[in-house]
Amino acid sequence: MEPLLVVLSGLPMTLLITVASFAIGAVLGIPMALGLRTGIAPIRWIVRLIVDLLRGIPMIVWLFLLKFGLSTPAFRITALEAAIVGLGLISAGYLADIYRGGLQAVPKGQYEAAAALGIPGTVSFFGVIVPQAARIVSPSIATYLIGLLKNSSIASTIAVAEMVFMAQGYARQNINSVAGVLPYAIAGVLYIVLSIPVAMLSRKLDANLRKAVI
Amino acid sequence: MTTQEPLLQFWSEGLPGMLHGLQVSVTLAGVSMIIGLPLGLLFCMMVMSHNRFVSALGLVVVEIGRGMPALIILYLVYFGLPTFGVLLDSFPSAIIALAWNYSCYCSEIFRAGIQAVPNGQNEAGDALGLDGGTTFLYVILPQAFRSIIPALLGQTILLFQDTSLAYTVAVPELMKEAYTYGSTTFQYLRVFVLAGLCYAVITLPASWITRWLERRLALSY
Amino acid sequence: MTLASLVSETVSSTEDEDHSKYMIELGGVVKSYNGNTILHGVSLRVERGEVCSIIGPSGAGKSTLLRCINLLEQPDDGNMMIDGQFVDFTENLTKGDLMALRRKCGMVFQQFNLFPHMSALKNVVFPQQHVLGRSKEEAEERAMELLKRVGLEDRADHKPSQLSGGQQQRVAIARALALDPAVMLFDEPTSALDPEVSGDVLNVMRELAEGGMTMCVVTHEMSFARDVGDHLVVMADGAIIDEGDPKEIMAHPVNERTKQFLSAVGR
Amino acid sequence: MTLASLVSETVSSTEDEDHSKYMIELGGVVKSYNGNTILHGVSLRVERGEVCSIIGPSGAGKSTLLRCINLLEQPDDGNMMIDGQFVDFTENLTKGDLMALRRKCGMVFQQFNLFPHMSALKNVVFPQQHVLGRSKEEAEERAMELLKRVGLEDRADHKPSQLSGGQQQRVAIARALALDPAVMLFDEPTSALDPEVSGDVLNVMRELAEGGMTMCVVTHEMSFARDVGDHLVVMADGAIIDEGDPKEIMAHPVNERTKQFLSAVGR
Amino acid sequence: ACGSGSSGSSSSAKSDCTPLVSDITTIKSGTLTVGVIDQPPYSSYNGGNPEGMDIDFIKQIADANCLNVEWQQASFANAMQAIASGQIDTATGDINVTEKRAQVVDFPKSIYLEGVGYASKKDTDIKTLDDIDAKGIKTIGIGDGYGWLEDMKKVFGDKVKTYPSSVEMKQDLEAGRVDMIMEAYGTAVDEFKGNSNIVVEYANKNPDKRINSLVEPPEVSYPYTKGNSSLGQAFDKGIEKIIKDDKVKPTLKKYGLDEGLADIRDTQYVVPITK
Ligand SMILES: Nc1ncnc2c1ncn2[C@@H]1O[C@H](COP(=O)(O)OP(=O)(O)OP(=O)(O)O)[C@@H](O)[C@H]1O
Ligand SMILES: Nc1ncnc2c1ncn2[C@@H]1O[C@H](COP(=O)(O)OP(=O)(O)OP(=O)(O)O)[C@@H](O)[C@H]1O
Ligand SMILES: [Mg+2]
Ligand SMILES: [Mg+2]
Repeated sequence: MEPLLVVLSGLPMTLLITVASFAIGAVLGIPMALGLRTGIAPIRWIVRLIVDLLRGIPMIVWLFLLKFGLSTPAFRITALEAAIVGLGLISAGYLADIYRGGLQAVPKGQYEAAAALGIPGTVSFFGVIVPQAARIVSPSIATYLIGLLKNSSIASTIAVAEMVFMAQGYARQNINSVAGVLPYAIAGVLYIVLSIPVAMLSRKLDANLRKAVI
Repeated sequence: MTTQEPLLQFWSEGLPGMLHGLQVSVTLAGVSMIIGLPLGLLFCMMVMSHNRFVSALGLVVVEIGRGMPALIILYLVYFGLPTFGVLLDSFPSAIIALAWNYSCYCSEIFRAGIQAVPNGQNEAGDALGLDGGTTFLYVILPQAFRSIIPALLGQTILLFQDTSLAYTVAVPELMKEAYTYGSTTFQYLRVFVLAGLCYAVITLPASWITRWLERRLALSY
Repeated sequence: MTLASLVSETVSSTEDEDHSKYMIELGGVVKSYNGNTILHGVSLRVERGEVCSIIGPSGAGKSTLLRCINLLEQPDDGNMMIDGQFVDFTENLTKGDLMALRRKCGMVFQQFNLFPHMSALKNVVFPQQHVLGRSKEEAEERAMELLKRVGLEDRADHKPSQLSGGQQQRVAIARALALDPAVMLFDEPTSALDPEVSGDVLNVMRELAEGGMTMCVVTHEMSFARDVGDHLVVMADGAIIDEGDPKEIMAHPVNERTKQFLSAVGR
Repeated sequence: MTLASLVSETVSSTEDEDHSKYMIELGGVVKSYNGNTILHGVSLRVERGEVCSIIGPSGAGKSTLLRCINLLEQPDDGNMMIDGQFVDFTENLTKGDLMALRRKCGMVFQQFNLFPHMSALKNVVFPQQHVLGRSKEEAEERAMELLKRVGLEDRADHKPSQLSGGQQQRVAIARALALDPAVMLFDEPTSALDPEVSGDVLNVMRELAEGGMTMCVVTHEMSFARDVGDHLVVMADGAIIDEGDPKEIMAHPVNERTKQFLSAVGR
Repeated sequence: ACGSGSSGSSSSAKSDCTPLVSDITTIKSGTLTVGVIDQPPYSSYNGGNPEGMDIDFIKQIADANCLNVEWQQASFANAMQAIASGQIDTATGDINVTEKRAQVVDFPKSIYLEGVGYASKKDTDIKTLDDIDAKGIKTIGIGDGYGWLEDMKKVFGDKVKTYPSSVEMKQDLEAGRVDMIMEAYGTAVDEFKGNSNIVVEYANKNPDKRINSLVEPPEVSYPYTKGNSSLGQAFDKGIEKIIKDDKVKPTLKKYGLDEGLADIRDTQYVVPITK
């Protein structure tokens, strides 16, 4: 019972990191996705490089970089902030690519139909293309959210008191006994349990949206 | 009082150690991949098996492997197994954890790739009187590889990045070397920027190749 | 000698003629894609109230010609007079001009291209609101009127995915009509449909023609071209190779390639 | 009274007849998908050397019937005699029986279903090697002979993606023929094709019919059914509603629904 | 990161008290903000009631300068950064004076020497570096950031395994993944207090020329923000007073450490950058 309670005490922090960094990524991903699709080549290349760097450098490196590397008298960053900002930026990179794929997956005929009807560019983008792209990408976004939930565990390495950190603290006091393993197993099961509702939602969206679009 | 060294000089002092770490990271990823790929194919075949018990077993193994964070799996192997009398060193522990995690993702990639081949191909094989195995081996699998290969490459890039987690169990890989260098110099910003670049040197070209391959394979036939 | 060769190369040079008779006049339209010339200077006149059918083998450039007329593609050379408005394709169009020109044409695609996330009614209402600035009530009234005309007033609330192909295409026609175009362009409107449901779409088009709408129809439906069309255009390899009265050309094709094409499609 | 009602419900009960006359005899074939009955006890006889055209509205069960004949679907009830071999669908088939039965039928799909990663030649060679155990040389010789017959000997090295739809369908026909089937099944072989290229495929099928091949063809091509077919079957709602001589049925349809369908497809 | 604490101000908080140095600049006026690294017995945060040898010394230095003390939990990795960037005034926890660190922060006078300890299983019982080869040791655990790490790596190469925290290192010694560890002597004594299976040996007793930290043990002090000379003076004067009052040895003894660690050199020994 005790190890379960200890691990659960980290749950709010796990959820906070996941939700907050997802929110950052979801918003920041939009301009980046537009950057990835712009006709202005230099901007596209730069955004591409940024996205690739965000995705290509391990999460733990980003977190250490933010936590230990970025501190000036004017700019102080706590472990929690570093975790949220770091995971948020990385999410933005991944989500930007997901958004871009969605915009690309809207059939060309939709762009053409809107143009042929003479619907102005912004109206057709937000009224016609984006709603369809949103439906196309929502399963991928749900999958990414599940991944993000699991990745929030890496925040334990910079001492954010989320589930794995709590599990670690308890396990260290009970080395060489079952109580030294149990918290990890409990945390692992909790991650699986937590991802089930999102996965179910995603599957439902997937089935429904496939019906709605095309 | 001494002043800060120029950046490039600072980096060049730390670089040999970091490159050594990078070598360990690459080895770790490589070995995990060599173990994980066939294991993933095995899991995939279990999951897709018509035998319900085998399929359920495969599903449990894969869903646990994908459902838990890699870090947890690593801790379970490193700190957990000794409780049950299995004492593994850092490196093999990291390999077991990473390879299992990787193989579960690969299993799903294989499955998705196979299912993406239009059903008409299976039907054509059936209608021609080809037996199931022949159709799978010569008709379905070659087509499935078209979508599987880029996805596998992408997953392998993630595997390479996940080797940084082995830092927590004291495997002397790149992240560990960076941290060590950081704790002797206390210039974390410079150190982790260099570490990030070391990772990027591998992951950036790899992801470019993946994208290129994806486009090329999509165009082929 | 075909009619095509009688049409002068540019619209503007024939100043003595009465242009108001024509809804569309194309002069020497050239279109290339990365160095491949797809249209080799096509000239064509479509009278007001006329139904012009365009036929020809795959890759002839029929779709491209249609897309040039409503400027989904910008031709590389040539000019066009459409409903009294002149365009020189060698000059850059302002966005306003482009919009004004496009508004003259209603386009119906082979793949319908309805907006899948909007109901049938919304598909017809949405463009009216944003292109013509109509109020919601006004747009809905007009939409229902048109859906009734295409026989789908009871399907107004359905999403495209809940409609059959034939029904979707009829909604697409209503959507285009709602913007009160001067001319309707159809690009193989029935070739994605099963033959039994094609009939409904062709009937709607027939009624439209009888109502006096000017129409350009790329089609493989020879019976439609013959029975409804006033004017038949045969294209091959990016040029008009034959042109004239549909019944006459189909009954007694003179041009060798026209003959060949007509026998290939089996009529 | 239609012919269908004259055919007895099971093949085996009519022991006095000469079965060798028939290539296919279906008796009371029933097929359901999750509780929905798609075929309601269909009985049908196809004579050796006969071309049997199957028409009917979408969803009638035409494809399902064809797929039951070559056992891509296992019917829930009924029986079948095909080329002298009897199957009772209520019994479980051994894998060997299944293979033997399938080998009697060559199947051509609407979507061609060529193997995209193999050249045209390889598509025709590969099944011969694995189904009939032919040597590579033997299989290639036969393949080239067939590709020649469908007019594609110069396309042998092309991948399917480098061929037009009509060419792909002809390769698919060659691939099926290469296994020396007793009967060829076609499921709307031209409806994914442009009308001009349909002609080539239909010509190949016509030659095949003239050569004496037994064929079952689900089609929307009324002219093919009329001119080439010996036997017309009209299906609706999972049953045969009309059957007989194609020319007669098309010229003077008696059955109300047949009439309706024929007028809908416009002929 | 250079320059004095920007938000600092000078004052003396305790009214009837004469500071050794007046007008000391600190982050928070009249208060010394100290980062406490968990490194018993040198210092441990202990939920806001810090204890340890360094804590005792810091309290004496603050008292002598009429300063209040505010404690903050800190880790080795971010303490230096926090001082350099003026977030805290100083930090405790067996912090060695090294040339590399001196690039980022300043150090006052040293106060005691750091001892090195070997910890190993009882049946191995490492007493000197020569035992490592003699007893067939395969892996030596050393924590990141210790002064002897680089020398040990040079001598023993891949036998050396580094750890980001001493908790894992201790765990691995007990589990048997490493054969011995080289830890700050005091820490090792503290860590294995109740463990009869592990023996801890004071390494500086048998200095080995190959490892500089054994010959010239690093000196310990309290880093402060670069250029904050008033605070530096306050530290210097405070440390001088502690030494003069002969308080170092008793404190070392109180925490179970060797009294010899009080013998700092005349001029501060700064661990040089290893080339
Ligand atoms: N966006 C494009 N880029 C390059 N080539 C194109 C493009 N659009 C069309 N083409 C080429 O232009 C030629 C004419 O195409 P078009 O679609 O106008 O023919 P079509 O007569 O409509 O044929 P179909 O009956 O198959 O629709 C074709 O060879 C086609 O490959
Ligand atoms: N695998 C399946 N699962 C469930 N229902 C099916 C399946 N295959 C076919 N059906 C249903 O069976 C009915 C008959 O289908 P079938 O494809 O045989 O019709 P068809 O006559 O070939 O029509 P079409 O002309 O559109 O090809 C349809 O209502 C279809 O939805
Ligand atoms: Mg076209
Ligand atoms: Mg069908």
